Amino acid sequence: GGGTSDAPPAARKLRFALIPKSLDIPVFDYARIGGERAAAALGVEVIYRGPDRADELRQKEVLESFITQKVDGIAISVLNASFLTSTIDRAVDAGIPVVTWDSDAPASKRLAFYGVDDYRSGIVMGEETAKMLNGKGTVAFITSLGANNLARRLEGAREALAKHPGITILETYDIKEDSVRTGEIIATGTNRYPNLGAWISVGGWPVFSANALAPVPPTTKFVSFDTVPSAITLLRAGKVQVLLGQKYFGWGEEPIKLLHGIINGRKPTNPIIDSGVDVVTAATVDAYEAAWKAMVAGGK
Amino acid sequence: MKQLWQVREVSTLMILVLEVAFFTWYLWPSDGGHPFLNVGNALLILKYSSIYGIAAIGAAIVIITGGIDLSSGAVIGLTSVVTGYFFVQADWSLTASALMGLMVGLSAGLASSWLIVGMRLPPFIATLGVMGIWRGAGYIITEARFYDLSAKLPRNWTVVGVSIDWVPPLVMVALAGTFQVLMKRFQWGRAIFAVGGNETAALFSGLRVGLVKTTAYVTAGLLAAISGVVLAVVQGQGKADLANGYELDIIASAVVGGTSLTGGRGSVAGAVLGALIFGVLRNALPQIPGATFYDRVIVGLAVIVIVVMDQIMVRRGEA
Amino acid sequence: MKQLWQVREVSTLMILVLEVAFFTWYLWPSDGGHPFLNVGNALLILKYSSIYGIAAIGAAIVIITGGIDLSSGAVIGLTSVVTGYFFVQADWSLTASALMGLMVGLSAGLASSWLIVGMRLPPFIATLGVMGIWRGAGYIITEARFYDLSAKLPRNWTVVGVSIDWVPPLVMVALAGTFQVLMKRFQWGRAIFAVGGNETAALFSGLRVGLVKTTAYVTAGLLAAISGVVLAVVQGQGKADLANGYELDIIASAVVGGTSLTGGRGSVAGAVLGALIFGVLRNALPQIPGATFYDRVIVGLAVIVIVVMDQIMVRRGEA
Amino acid sequence: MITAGLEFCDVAKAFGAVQALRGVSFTIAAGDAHACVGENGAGKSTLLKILAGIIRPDRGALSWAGERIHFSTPREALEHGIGMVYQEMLAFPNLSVTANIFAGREITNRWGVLDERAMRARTQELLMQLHVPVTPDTSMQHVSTACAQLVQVARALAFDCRVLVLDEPTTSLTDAEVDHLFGVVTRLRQQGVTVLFVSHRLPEVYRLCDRITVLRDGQFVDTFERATTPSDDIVRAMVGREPPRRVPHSSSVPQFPSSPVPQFPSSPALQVRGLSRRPAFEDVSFQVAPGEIVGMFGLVGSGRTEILETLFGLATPDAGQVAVDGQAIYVRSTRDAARAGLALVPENRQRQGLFFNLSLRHNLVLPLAAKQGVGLIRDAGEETAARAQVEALTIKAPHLKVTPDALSGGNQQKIVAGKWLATTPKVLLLDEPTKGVDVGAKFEIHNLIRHQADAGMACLMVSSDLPEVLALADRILVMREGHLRGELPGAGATEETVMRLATHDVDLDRPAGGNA
Ligand SMILES: Nc1ncnc2c1ncn2[C@@H]1O[C@H](COP(=O)(O)OP(=O)(O)OP(=O)(O)O)[C@@H](O)[C@H]1O
Ligand SMILES: Nc1ncnc2c1ncn2[C@@H]1O[C@H](COP(=O)(O)OP(=O)(O)OP(=O)(O)O)[C@@H](O)[C@H]1O
Ligand SMILES: [Mg+2]
Ligand SMILES: [Mg+2]
Repeated sequence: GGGTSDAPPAARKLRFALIPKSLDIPVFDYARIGGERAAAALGVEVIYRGPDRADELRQKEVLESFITQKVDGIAISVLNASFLTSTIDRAVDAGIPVVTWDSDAPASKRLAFYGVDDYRSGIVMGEETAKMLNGKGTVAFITSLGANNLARRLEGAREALAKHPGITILETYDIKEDSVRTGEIIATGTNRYPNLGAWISVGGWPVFSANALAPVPPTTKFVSFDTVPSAITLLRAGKVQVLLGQKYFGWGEEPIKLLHGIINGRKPTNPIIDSGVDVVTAATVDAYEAAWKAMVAGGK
Repeated sequence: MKQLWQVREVSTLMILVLEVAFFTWYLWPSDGGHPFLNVGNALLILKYSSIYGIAAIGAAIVIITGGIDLSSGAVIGLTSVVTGYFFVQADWSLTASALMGLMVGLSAGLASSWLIVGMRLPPFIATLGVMGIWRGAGYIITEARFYDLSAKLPRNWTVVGVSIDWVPPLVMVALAGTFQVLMKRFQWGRAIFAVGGNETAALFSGLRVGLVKTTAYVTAGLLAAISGVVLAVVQGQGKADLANGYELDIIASAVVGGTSLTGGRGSVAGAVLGALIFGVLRNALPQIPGATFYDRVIVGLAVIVIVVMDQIMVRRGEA
Repeated sequence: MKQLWQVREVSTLMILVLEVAFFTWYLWPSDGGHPFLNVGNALLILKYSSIYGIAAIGAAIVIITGGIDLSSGAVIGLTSVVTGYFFVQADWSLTASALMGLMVGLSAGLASSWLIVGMRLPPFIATLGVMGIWRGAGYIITEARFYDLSAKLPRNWTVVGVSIDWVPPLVMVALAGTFQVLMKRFQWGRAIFAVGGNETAALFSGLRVGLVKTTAYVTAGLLAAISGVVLAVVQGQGKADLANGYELDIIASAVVGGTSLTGGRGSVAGAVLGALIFGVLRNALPQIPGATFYDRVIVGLAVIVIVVMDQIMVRRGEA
Repeated sequence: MITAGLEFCDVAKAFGAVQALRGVSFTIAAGDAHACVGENGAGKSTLLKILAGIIRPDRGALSWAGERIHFSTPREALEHGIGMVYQEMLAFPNLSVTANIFAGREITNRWGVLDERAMRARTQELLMQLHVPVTPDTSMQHVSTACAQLVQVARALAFDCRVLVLDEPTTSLTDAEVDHLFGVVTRLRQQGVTVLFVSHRLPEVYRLCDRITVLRDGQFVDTFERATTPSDDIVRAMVGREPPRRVPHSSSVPQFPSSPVPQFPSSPALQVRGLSRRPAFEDVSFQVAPGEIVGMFGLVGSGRTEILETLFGLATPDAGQVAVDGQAIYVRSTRDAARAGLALVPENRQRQGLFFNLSLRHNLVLPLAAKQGVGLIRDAGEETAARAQVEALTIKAPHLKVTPDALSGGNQQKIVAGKWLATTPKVLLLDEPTKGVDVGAKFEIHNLIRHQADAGMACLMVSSDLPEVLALADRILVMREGHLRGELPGAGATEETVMRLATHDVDLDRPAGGNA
């Protein structure tokens, strides 16, 4: 199947679907904003839709619904790659260009991927942690069972830590997609392991407010995903040492630009477009914050 | 003979027709093909609705006995896992794996009914506990990973000439028809209604109330397992968190389809229609630009409006 | 006088004590301080349980009238959002923002009861619909983002000399005490029990059945909103998806605490004890190394075992 | 000598501390019609439920024709030919009359498919035999209490049985319906069916049965031959002492000389003009003065319950005015009615009268508390009030904390009558207030009603028990097919004059409204 289609009639606006993993994850809303900015700039329409919670079946339903609607292009953050591969292929075969962002479906016929591999982000988390612990100490993970991207990050982090025999992984806590439970788990875990070396949270749940991290003693390091403003504040307060951020606005912007380009016959030379991951530490926080402010202001 | 108007399922069907008519009008395209009203989309709605619809048949039966089954979502998830395990990990044939999946449903039904009939637990709490157990079992088996069945399944697969996509809707319709007849024209169905209408009277009438309830929960378990097999096979995935939270959607389908939560009243055909009503909403709402964050509100309102409309129709029918 | 054994709450309390004793034994440390049995951990359990416990008081009241409230989780979530909105976005005082949060509970209660009493919808379906609406409203307000209250809240905050951490448990205990008295010693409580026991007879007795139900749902809404305010403060966050799915845990707390889902029987003090039973599980299970994949199964089993034990104790008490 | 048919041998059963049966032994001859009588709570229903396999006895045995029988489920009893009509109304409100009758034992064709036609035909036949004015397809929820009682009987008759057990099947029926029922039962007897009949209406017992077994406090007292035993002896055996001086239904003249010939004030307490609610009743006008007891009689389905329920705000009338104390009232809810000074003692105690989750004490004081709108509950006050009621009505209960399901049917009925009597309304509407109540307690309830009336309360009493109406009413209204057919002074009325108005065989002073 070809990735291009005939140029559409000028009268009609192009309609692109932007599908996140779930509507209830805060960082995806930046992707929406990014996508809408790009759409406004390009004069296309973007429909931001996804499952209301991270439910891969519902995501597939939304994806298929966009295929039958014959939108002009689809940009999707794939909840479960193997689950969506054949559906993505079907879309591409039907002449609807698909690009992935944030989370890829590498085996599919998608035309491009924008983002970082979750596995690689995990490795970065593991390495940063090992560095902070000087290669020895104890680590507890926070994750939510069921989500593939989280599983991939976890895998990467474990792999990275496995290279350091001095580091013991004590626990992997399942917070069941519940940020209230995150606070409870961190408090309980701290109670249980007062001398814990580091926490690694493969999702952003702990850094959305200061409260969850309140019980963590200064001797315990904290590494978390997501670089939202509240997380930056925590990092400045010394509650968090390392934050991993992705190109939240770019998640929306780039795929829409890519789709627009593809429709107009500009296929990306390399399908994997590495967005790079932002590693925010005390050293880089000022620069990151300045960049973030610029991004937020960006389209307004 | 009853007026057509008074047949319970007709008012649900009317609502479905109204809903389809509304979206057809609302989404009428300025040019080109209709994005909602086309065969492909209809198939899509049917395919996804059947996952809910098949289980909703069982939910309706259980609710008619005066009970409730909160474990259906977890059974669907675990069935997909077990089917996946045998198909992918143990490399069994699809049929054998699917049968193992159905065993999950059978065991789930037996476990729930043992708690409810044998231990006299309230169905809500028994099936809530059981739900946690099945969901947890899925995680334990998969260790939070998943089985990818699609690799081993044929591409562009057809069963006796029809695309695999048509199989779930056809299974749903066949099951709905079968159970509609069983519920209306056979002693078993009559017993289900009697137990739900007045359990003491049923007992005093010599009905084996415990047995009747057991069959209801086992049927519900098996039907949820069929949903799970359909999910695993058609979607090619066995994963513990699949169908998480679907139990409420499934129960809502049965209720919107005219099944009364106080027991004794309801219809399996109605439950399937109820599942389709929600299926159309899930399909059509994403087609409305800018409504992203309004989905839940609209679905919530729809539930209320539909049940209110339905009540008005039924009351008018009675008067 | 009743035997102590026969007081409904005592058997729930016994289970809680047994549970604490079990984990104290099981988690006995080989060295150093006990990880489970210490004041800090007890406070932790109390603090998080109060989010469920406060709402469970309302759930018990509604269930005693013969109804059910599936919207409590959504009300908690929306309350946190509204409180967060006024506190962070509109920069109001915490008290004023919390009062706006309570308005959510009031409106939710009024809406549910209007549907149930006025439109005669079954409570399950009415509150299921309403749940979607409130949850959706939270997403619309926040656009799936959240309000960070923690930045504006004082650090090491004390209220009349006690750490803020003690406030939620104290609120829970105070509310449980108040409602226990209202339910047992006031005509209002008697009316709640009467309506749940036999609605027709209540009508014949000249009770304002509709009003009684309305007060029950409004109380439940307000209590869920208090939970929501507590959550917003404890969590330091106002977010639409907070407390997602908690309605089932809240109902389970009430049921484990001896409230019968068929209506007419139950206790608000029991509901709070039920919430503590789950709170201990949520706290202790993660302390058992390697239990991650098993905790759903354990919680599910616990629900069943507790209710079975409870039934046995009650039956023995009666004999 | 009695030929051994059904034999109870030392049957005992205790519910917790309550000894319901203390070793009962007696024999019922095969083919006999045998009555079992006793005061409320004597253990009759318990005995019958043991026979039906619902309750397991603590000790003792049953035998049929010398052979031990033991049923552990109702199903086994049914399969052995024990047909039972339970005292509690046990219907499936969600099913049709036909489905109710055949529940659990449906007729099917050889594919197992329900044979609706055959069942409907059989139902039609049974309903005709018993003269029940409903169709086989009617949903049970729309069937009135009395008709529902007959449907229960039809259920037992629908299948061949060797023993037909009837536990107070006539409490809502008038003599006319009882006649049809007894006709059917007599025909069954001729076919060799053994009948075990429980009733508090001694005349019925005398009409139907050859032998009468008396139970008292769970003990067998004696079995009497009908032919040689006057009813006073039975009553004496039941209560274990001299019977109350005046048994209301032993005579048909008004019983209460204490109440003088009423001098009613000009303004009636309850005035009803042109009240209609089609098709239940039409154009009904009457009034009740303070201190007056008006009896309302009519056959089953004549619309009496509907009138009371409409007056009490449970249904909206099509037309008509109602005034209380000369003040027009418009009741839209039971609350309105209660505030206007009305109270209703409902017909169906299980469904409308009792809270099975509340204690006896709470049950007894609830309507009064609801009326007074008290906030805080005062235990001591309630305890005293409830205890007084229990004594006045001779409610047999171990203590005030029991729930009503632990009480016998008659004692449950006493609670229902007592709780509304205690509210001292301006107008008391009573629907079958003494159904299933034993002779002594009935006397007490009548006394209470009379006492309240003397204190100025207006009473409108619906009863299918004609002797009761004759005994208690100052005035009798007779209903037929939804129309008020006449009014008789209580003093002069006899069973004949009332029945003639209530049934068809009389010249009409007005053209018939309803269709037959
Ligand atoms: N389920 C029960 N639990 C506790 N006590 C019971 C129960 N059923 C009956 N009893 C008690 O057993 C005794 C006998 O009751 P039973 O119903 O047999 O009386 P009865 O002779 O049928 O009276 P009635 O004429 O009022 O129907 C009563 O004292 C009653 O309170
Ligand atoms: N809920 C109902 N819906 C429809 N019809 C009803 C309903 N209740 C009663 N009826 C019908 O109304 C008529 C009057 O019934 P009602 O119960 O008032 O009679 P009644 O004189 O009190 O007799 P009884 O109480 O002895 O049955 C009957 O024909 C009955 O079938
Ligand atoms: Mg009895
Ligand atoms: Mg009547």
